[in-house]
Amino acid sequence: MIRPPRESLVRMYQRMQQIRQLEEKVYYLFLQGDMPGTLHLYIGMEACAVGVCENLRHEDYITSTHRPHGHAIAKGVSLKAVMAELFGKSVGCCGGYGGSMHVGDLAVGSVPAIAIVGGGVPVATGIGLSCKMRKTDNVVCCFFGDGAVNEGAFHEGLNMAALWDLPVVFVCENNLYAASTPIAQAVKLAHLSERAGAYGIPGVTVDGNDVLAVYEVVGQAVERARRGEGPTFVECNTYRLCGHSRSDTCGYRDREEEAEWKKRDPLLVMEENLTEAKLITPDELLGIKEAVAREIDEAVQFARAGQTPKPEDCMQHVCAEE
Amino acid sequence: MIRPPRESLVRMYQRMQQIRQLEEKVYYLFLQGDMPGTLHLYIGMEACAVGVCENLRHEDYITSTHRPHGHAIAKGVSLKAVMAELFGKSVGCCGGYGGSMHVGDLAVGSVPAIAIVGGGVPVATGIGLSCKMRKTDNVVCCFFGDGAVNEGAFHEGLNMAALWDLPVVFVCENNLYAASTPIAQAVKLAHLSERAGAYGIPGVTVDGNDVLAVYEVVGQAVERARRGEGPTFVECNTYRLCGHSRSDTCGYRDREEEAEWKKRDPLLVMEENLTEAKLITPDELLGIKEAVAREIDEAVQFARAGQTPKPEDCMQHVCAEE
Amino acid sequence: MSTEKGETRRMTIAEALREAIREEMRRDDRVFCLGEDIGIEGGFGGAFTVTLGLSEEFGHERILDTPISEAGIAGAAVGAALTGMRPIADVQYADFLFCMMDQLVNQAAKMTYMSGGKVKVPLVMRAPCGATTRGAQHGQSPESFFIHVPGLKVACPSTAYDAKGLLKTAIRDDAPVLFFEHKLLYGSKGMRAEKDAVSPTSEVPTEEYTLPFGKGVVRREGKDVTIVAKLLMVYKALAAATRLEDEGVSCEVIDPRTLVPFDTEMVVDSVRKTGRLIIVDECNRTGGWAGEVAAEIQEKAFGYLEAPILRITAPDTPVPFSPVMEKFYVPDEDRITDAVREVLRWR
Amino acid sequence: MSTEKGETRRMTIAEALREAIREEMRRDDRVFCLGEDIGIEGGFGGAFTVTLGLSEEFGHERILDTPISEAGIAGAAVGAALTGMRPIADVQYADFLFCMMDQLVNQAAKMTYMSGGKVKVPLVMRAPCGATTRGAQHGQSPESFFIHVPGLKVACPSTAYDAKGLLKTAIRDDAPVLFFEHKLLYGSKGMRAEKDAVSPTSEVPTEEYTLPFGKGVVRREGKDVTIVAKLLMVYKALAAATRLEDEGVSCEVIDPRTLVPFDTEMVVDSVRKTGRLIIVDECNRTGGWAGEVAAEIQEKAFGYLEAPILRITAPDTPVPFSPVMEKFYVPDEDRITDAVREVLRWR
Ligand SMILES: Cc1ncc(C[n+]2csc(CCOP(=O)(O)OP(=O)(O)O)c2C)c(N)n1
Ligand SMILES: Cc1ncc(C[n+]2csc(CCOP(=O)(O)OP(=O)(O)O)c2C)c(N)n1
Ligand SMILES: [Mg+2]
Ligand SMILES: [Mg+2]
Repeated sequence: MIRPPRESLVRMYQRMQQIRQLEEKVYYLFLQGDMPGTLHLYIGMEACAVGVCENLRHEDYITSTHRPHGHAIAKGVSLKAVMAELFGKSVGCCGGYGGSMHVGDLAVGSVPAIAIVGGGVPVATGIGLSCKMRKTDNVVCCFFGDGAVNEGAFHEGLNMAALWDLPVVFVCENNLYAASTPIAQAVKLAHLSERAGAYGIPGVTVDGNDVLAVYEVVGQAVERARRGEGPTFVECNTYRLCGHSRSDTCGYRDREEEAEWKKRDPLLVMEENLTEAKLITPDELLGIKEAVAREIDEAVQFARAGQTPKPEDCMQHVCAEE
Repeated sequence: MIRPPRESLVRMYQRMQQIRQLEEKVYYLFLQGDMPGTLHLYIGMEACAVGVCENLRHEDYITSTHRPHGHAIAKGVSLKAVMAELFGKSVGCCGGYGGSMHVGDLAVGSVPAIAIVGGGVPVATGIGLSCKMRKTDNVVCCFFGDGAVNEGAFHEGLNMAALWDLPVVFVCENNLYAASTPIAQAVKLAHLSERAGAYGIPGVTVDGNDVLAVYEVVGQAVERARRGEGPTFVECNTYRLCGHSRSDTCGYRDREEEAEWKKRDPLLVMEENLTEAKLITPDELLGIKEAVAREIDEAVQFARAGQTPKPEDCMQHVCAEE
Repeated sequence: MSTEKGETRRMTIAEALREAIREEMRRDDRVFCLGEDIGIEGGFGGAFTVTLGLSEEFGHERILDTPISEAGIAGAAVGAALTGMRPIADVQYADFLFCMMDQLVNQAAKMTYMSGGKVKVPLVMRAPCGATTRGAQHGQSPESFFIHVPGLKVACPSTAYDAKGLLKTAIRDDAPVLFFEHKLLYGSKGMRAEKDAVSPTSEVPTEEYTLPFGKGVVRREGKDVTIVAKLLMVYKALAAATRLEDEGVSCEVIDPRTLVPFDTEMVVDSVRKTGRLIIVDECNRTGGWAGEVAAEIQEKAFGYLEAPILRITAPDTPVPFSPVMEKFYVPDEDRITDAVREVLRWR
Repeated sequence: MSTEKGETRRMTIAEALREAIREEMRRDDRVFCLGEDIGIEGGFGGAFTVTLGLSEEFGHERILDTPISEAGIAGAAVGAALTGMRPIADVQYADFLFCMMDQLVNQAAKMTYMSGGKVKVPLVMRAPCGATTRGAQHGQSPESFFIHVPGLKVACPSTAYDAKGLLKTAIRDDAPVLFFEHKLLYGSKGMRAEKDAVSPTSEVPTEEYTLPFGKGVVRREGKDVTIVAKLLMVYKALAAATRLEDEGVSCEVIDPRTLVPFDTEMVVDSVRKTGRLIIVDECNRTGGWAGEVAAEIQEKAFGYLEAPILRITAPDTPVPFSPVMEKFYVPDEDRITDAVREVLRWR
């Protein structure tokens, strides 16, 4: 197994903490009635976004889903810009036009999220095409859930990316449910990565709660993509440690199943790995955690203080200004 | 190999002759300017439709494509009704409302053809669902081309049929080209039947120019479907011995390739098989051929004599009459 | 409650829809539901609770949970409808109708015609619409796209009474019906409740009834201005009319209930009386339903019009997220009141 | 030919479009084409020959043949456009736009807005429309769906000169543009020629030019009635106008050239003069573009209208196959002439 440099490990842990703490704060604010709209939180899935994005350069791209906060943060959108967007403020990463489901900022390679399940897949293929046509060695990582693999757009996007050997890594976050629907009621396969064969590309399944495992597997896929050898399908097995959206109480899930996965919380897993291997001391971890907590508070302050759009601002940005 | 009863063999040969001769006549009429619209002929692919439909009962269903004449005839739509439809007559199988690309008649289980590539696939899944929910043991055979396997609708339809073990046989007529596009520019697979694995269903590739081979393989799939064991993907390797549409001269195909396939004309193949096995004499074959020629002439007469719709008839049938 | 119409109960739209489905499924074996998250145990009963509890009575075969495959859902509904079933399909948000547009426009709407009238496609597609601070891909009102598809019928109930009666009619209709439900009108309670919802309840007879398509209803009689509005906008129009009453302006408010077929006659009759027409619609302005009504009425009631017909609609922008912007986006009482005053200036 | 505008040549629309693509691809590396059957050797150059021969100059990377995957094509165009390319995507028949509706409506049209103006989606989607005895799934005119999508622009050229100038503008625009081409206007020759085609050719300058969006053109001046028509209907309107001239009726014929943005001003100015308006459109009637124009003009030119605005459109039916029925379906000179006479009866 590859051992990433220490600074990389620290960054990954820090990013995972940022995502976790942002989501917990956001959930609290939402329940308090401070936050508009609906929410899909990324709690429990942090290792996927962070393990993937640690392999990416600033110029590389990601596409995201209805559950985008974690992806955007992992790719480098600031906590402030994400938080302000959730509050619908002009200083949000989408100026308050997008909201929770469209968080992203192309300036750091995070395409504003597409909340149509599967919708990001052909878009990622197009980005891969663009990276290739522009003769860059950039890649795009396309995030989607287990639910997305049954959308037509998924199929068309994967086939085209495979056909043209585009630099795309398709990252399926298999958290066992699509909203309330268990995976077995959606697909007749043991592993979603088996679908890769239908496009003539490699498919691999990895423990999505172990950030180092994700980092390694996706790293190989990214390298393959950069070399011009085409896409890879990576299935990350993971679990939502929260409801699907808003105040979902997960009545459709087994409490024992939840408890099992709670034990494998990706933050715990990483903390154990790092401390056991004596790469980081528990004190250092605590220090990171506390620093992140302060960042989150600052982000909330920033967001609250930020300018609210004027009502008539809604008439702007329908078409790009030339 | 299964040997179908003699009456079945005769019927298959007759059907193949009907399709071939109808298509040749239609092409001639079209070039003469007697026939409106555009055309996609089935010449060279007759063994697929006929081999498939010989396994079906009157109450079973087929769905079809932009190239539907052969499918409809094989399922039992009369030559007259097909021919009259191509002439846009009220006595056509779709009353002149449909035309070449929508030929079919639900009264014999031939769903009016859907000319959107891949469009028939989820519809077939729905028919399979209906057969199952109504507790019949009917099945549906869904025809589509090699081009259709890259449509999202194909993917969604196959997945749902697989998931619910529906009585559907997916019949892919792989004639190596989608319009001018060779299969290798559309899919990165040696055999399209490999796609079946992505849905957890069996996939098989068969010589689509050998009607008996098609008959046998599809027969097994139909039985499986009737037993409630779910769908099968059958890839029939075949070739268009004509242009894609209208006056296409196939500038994108290799003349040698065409010549090779011409030698494997499904009518020749069947004639050889039957005469070698001494199941039918050459004279009998000739007799069938000539009888079909007369039927075709009658169909043309019927179509020409048939009533043309009144212009304002176009206002009818927008919604089903209750 | 008991009226001359017989026994009634107060119900929300979500409850009324559920009851309509339940009654039709009991009455007719061929009726079934399919969609995402509609019948999972411990789940949501669809995105807005309409099918909650139905799988207990009808089982998972008839309350059929699907993968996330909109084209598959709509295509399967077409196939099932063609061959003797009567599917009620569910799309979680009307925005996802665009993922099944080929199935709806090229197939469901055209199969009857293409077959020369030999086949029928009795399916219902239920679609929740309307802006609710979910942003651009979960708040559209795409009704207007579907009035432009010959072969489809389009229903838009704004009360529980209408919702039940129209859904039953839709299920029995042999044509494909797009059935739009406004998210802020469901009146769902509990975990799926919506902020800012109007939640109208109405008295719904215990006795069975259906409502015909193509018959509007005058929600409020008036003589100075006619206001035509649908779904949530009916309530905004009524509120504006109440406000204007104090100014001595009498507004007639018409709710067409179905867009295809459309009760042109009722609107023409009203405009003949008032001479003024305003259409209020949450659809985007250009190419929307409001324009269709305006075009039709200026032709049919030309001599009677004393002022231009005005359209009060969402502007030509996607749905913005930020609540202040969304509030500006959705037509409100103020804009309606202003428009009424404007048409009254033409004397 | 040489005029005050400089050198010109006669060209068909297909040729003019091809030249526009060629010039823009030479000018700008970021421009490329993708679609089904557009660049295969020995193939068709797209369903209507527009891209014929281009792969020889630009290679198969920039004239990119795709599988039959409309959602994939449109989605890939969005992704490429977001990240610095300028794709020109091709859908063989406009009917298949419904297979990529989610990509066009929910993504292409909304990404700029959802990002608060931070991203742009400079893509062109070329779509051949119009009825040509191919039946219900290959003859639609779905332009009206797209005028109802905020964020999309819509162009509809009816001459070779306009086709070239507008396509070049579309390619340079930072917004997604739906570019509709009428099958009977291409003027393609040889094996892909169309029966009953109008095949207009026009003089096209050798010198480079572009045409602005949102500027209509008066195809014929007149004073009694204004006729607004697009695509093939421009020619039917002109033919009707010529016929009516003998009866002493003077028709002004306006071709808007782009539907979004739309040159409302030009139509209003004309109607102020004539007092009468007829819109001729091959789209289906209900919810179509003609209704949008009628609604807008009755509002903007209310005091000037001497007769109701009439819409001459395809009826609310799918496209029928049988040529006699199709002929009835597509608006023709007779119907336009009758409509003109009808609005003239209002004095
Ligand atoms: C095309 C489409 N259909 C349905 C939805 C509604 N929806 C939002 S999230 C979701 C479940 C997605 O499940 P999955 O892809 O597994 O992602 P997860 O939520 O588990 O991260 C559904 C059905 C949608 N947004 N888009
Ligand atoms: C959705 C859609 N896209 C494109 C077309 C245009 N088209 C008609 S036939 C065809 C090729 C189909 O190829 P294939 O599926 O292999 O069938 P074949 O013609 O070879 O029988 C195409 C691209 C269509 N009818 N529908
Ligand atoms: Mg999931
Ligand atoms: Mg083929």
